[in-house]
Amino acid sequence: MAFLCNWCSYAGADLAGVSRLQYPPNIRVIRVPCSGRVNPLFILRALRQGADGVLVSGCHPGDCHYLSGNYFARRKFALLKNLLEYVGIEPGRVQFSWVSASEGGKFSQLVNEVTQEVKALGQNQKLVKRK
Amino acid sequence: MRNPFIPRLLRVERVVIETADNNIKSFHLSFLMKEDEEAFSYLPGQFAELSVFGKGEAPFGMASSPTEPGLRFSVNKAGVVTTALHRLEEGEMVGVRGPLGRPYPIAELKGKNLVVVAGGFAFTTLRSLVKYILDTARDDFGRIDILYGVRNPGLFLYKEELEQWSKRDDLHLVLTIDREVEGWEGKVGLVPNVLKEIAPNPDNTYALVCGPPIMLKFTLPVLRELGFPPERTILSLEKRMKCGVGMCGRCNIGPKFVCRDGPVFTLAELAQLPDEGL
Amino acid sequence: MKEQMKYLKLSKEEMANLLDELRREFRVVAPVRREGLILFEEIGSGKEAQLDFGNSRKSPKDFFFPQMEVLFSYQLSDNELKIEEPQPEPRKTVIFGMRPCDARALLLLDKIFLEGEVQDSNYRRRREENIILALGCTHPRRTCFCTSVGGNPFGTEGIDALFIDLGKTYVVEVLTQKGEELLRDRLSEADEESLKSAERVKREAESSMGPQVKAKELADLNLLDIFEDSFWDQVHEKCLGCGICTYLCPTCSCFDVIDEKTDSGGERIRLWDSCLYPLFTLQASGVNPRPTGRERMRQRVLHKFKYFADEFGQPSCVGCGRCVVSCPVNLDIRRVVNELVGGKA
Amino acid sequence: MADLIAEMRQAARRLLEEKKVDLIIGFEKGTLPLRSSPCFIRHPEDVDRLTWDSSCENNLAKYLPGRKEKIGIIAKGCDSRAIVGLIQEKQLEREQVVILGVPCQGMLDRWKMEQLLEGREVLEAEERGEELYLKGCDFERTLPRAELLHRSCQVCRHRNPVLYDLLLGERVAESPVPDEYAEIREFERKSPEERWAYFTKEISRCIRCYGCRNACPFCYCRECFVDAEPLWVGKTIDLTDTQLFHLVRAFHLAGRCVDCGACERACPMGVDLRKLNKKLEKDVEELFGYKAGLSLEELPPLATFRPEDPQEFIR
Repeated sequence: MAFLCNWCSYAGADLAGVSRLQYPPNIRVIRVPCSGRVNPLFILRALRQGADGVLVSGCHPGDCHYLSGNYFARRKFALLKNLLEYVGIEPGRVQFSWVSASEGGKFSQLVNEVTQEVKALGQNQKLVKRK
Repeated sequence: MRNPFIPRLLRVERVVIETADNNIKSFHLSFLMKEDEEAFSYLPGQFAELSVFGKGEAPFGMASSPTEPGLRFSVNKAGVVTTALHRLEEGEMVGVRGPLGRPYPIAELKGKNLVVVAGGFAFTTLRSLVKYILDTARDDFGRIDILYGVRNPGLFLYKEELEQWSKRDDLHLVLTIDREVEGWEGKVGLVPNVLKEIAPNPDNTYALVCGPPIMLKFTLPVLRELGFPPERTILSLEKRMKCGVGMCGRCNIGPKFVCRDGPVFTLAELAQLPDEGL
Repeated sequence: MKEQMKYLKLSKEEMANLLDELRREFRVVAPVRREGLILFEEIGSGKEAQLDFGNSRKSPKDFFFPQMEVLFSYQLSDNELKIEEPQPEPRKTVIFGMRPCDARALLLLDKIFLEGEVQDSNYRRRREENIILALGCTHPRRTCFCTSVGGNPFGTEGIDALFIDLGKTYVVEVLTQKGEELLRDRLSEADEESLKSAERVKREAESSMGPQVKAKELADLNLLDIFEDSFWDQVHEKCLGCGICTYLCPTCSCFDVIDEKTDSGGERIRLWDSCLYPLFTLQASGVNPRPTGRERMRQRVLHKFKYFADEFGQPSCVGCGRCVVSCPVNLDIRRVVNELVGGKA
Repeated sequence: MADLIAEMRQAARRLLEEKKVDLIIGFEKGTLPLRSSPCFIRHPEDVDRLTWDSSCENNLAKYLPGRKEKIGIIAKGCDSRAIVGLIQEKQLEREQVVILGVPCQGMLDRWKMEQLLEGREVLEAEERGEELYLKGCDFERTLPRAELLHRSCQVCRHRNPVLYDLLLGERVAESPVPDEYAEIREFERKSPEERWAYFTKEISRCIRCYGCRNACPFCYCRECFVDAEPLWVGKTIDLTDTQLFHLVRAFHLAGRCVDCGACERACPMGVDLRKLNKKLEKDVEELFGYKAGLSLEELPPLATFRPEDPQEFIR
């Protein structure tokens, strides 16, 4: 599950597509207006619903369309990532990145890597609602 | 023993948008199983818990008359379940538990005149009652007055039927809207004021009232002034409900559960209870 | 009646063996110590059962009215909806060590779930199938007030057999046929002397009960009068509005019903709910007949001690004292009842 | 202690008599040994209900948001920090409260005592200086008070109120424990599996009574995320739902929690909630150099940022 900022990473993913760069098809993209919009609840909900990995990607520091959304997000994500690892969630399950609209290459490489890492971790067993 | 929490299945046969603001839809439902239809034997004033699977249940009074096939519910879009109901399309499945609660005391009403007072979308079970009387034994009852008020003409439920009823000489239908609108030929004014104006005779008469709390607050004193005793003033109440069978503990007014002991109460019964809002 | 009653005997050392023997045939639930808490759980060995404890933190009502219960599940395919009820626990359950107050609480829950026009079939099945071996209270705690609400430390209502702790042995009062069938071949007859000791233990326990709670007096007050009393304006102020008292209570029975969706269907789930939560009575229209802690607290107290008492002749409280022990702000229901009654005297 | 209580009552009486406040929020004697109970006093003649001892465990700041009256409040260190936080978060005007600060020697942990006594009931208790005398129907014990303090109190660095209008009693020494995060560091050193197992075991006891939430001075939301639509976290007591509830609850307190321990003391099931709260407190301090409830001027850490905030974890 990937939450991509509309102004950068989502455009980066688009560019990757237009440039015919290959990346694994098993990510589900949710476009968000800013990485600052990503409530930690979204990430936890994704895990609960059985996502094996979650990627949040926004604009590089200084490039936020809303000036500072990603800076605020960065603080939240730092704490959330630590907290999840602290209770025993594998570090690779929830990942964060900065990808600009021009970084189609970085995006495809990122998704390749993240997918591989999540695959290596296997199916997520923690925080998943078993039904 | 049947598990009381298992709903019976019905199919949505027809969805009718009732009001101009699209906020109230009527759902015409038919039972999937014949035995369920037979088991669901109800009278006007009773209600049922309507399920949208995956979203939950909510209580609604039956708007249909037992003399009509299937069930009809008119639903105002307000919460999670009602919003989900509004998204339903014809052919989809819903669940129903019921019939629940006490109906209007029809046997007691026989031989009496009736004054039906309704406001907003609370007309549903009163419509069921009137329709039931018309279909079964109109002659058993005396004069029937209906006063029905809404904010503007677009908000009346069952417009076609009201049109027909207005032509009948065995019903005295008065429709009123809150504020003057061009082309409106009925009354203009709030329900309590119009009630005062038409001043129905209380002798040998029952008043049946259903409407939003604010309407009740101003209508009940008018009925009292007109001479309707509390024993002959009947209300149908609304509270948050879940189980519908007096177990889950939330819809009580003092010791009485609206789902189990109501929703139909006389004003005299309510006077014995503490005030927890109407 | 007394003549027909059967008294058996068991040495304390034999208890674990008895429970192990019962485990061969039944699911056996008993008080166990978990992280320092006494809780009722299924035991994997007779030794796990705690024999010396005040009372469990949570009431054992869970085994009859679980905090979370799937009412039914459904599968949706091609617009065909199939409803399935969950399979009941295949084995009968023996609950050992329930206190008489908690057993009596089940009779009060019966009034809600079984004795109305509509009966809860799942609850009924559990009531019929479970066997209750209760443990009398030799040392009632200072938070206990069962005798104020119609109970007794050695009350026998709702119990199949009552164990009376005499120090090294138990005298077992067999109270129902279910109890007799379960125990008659497993225990020996009690002797005259143990019976005398048992009587003494009972008397001592009863006389050690703390001050009375004026439950009866509250039930006798005029409803409309106490409902509007200014007492409610301030008594709730310290209440945090959490659900601890209602969730630990053996007689609270309010619940919520929710739906949970899965990929191909979903479940309808019953969950405990609390009258102290603001959303409990909030209507979709936004109207809430109990908008503040004042109305919610009043509902809790009057439901237990007035509405229920008026309808069934006894309060919906068995005096277990759990709410007294665990209220985070020490809002003591005994004091609330007594002050309400006192203000009207 | 008696002097302190007398001083407290006198101060409260004066505030009420001079109409400087409409209401005093403090503690009164509870109905059980080692229990006191929050109380609300409106008349000078009632001030003698006020009391103070090592069982005044609730965080009274809980009662402040949403009130209209002018309030005098008895505040120990953690209450005062919560008041600072509430003012900072605009839930309270500084002028609305008269803070009667009380230096605190730490509050007793009922849970610990219960463990120690293996559930035996305390019938009588008395604080004798640094010792605590406990008596039950079949035991009598004198225990060192320091060991029976709540974990939060044992490491507390703000036993003396940080904001007050009047300080009652004498200032006290702060906790001598060198590292308030020692317990967290120790937990961090465990393997992920051990940590997950512990988190699971603790949360599995949760009964979702919301005692933790409702005891917390910072849980003042009109609508909590567990009640609000859309429901991101399920309402059930299925382990996943309770785990998510506790993760988000703790997260919402990041940079706000003052480690008063109110949540944990309220919990009837003894869930180790502080393991989550204190971890976030530690991370906020280490990553953003912020400590909650100390300054009225500073912005809460998640309401601000620095361009140079750590971001090694971002790819």
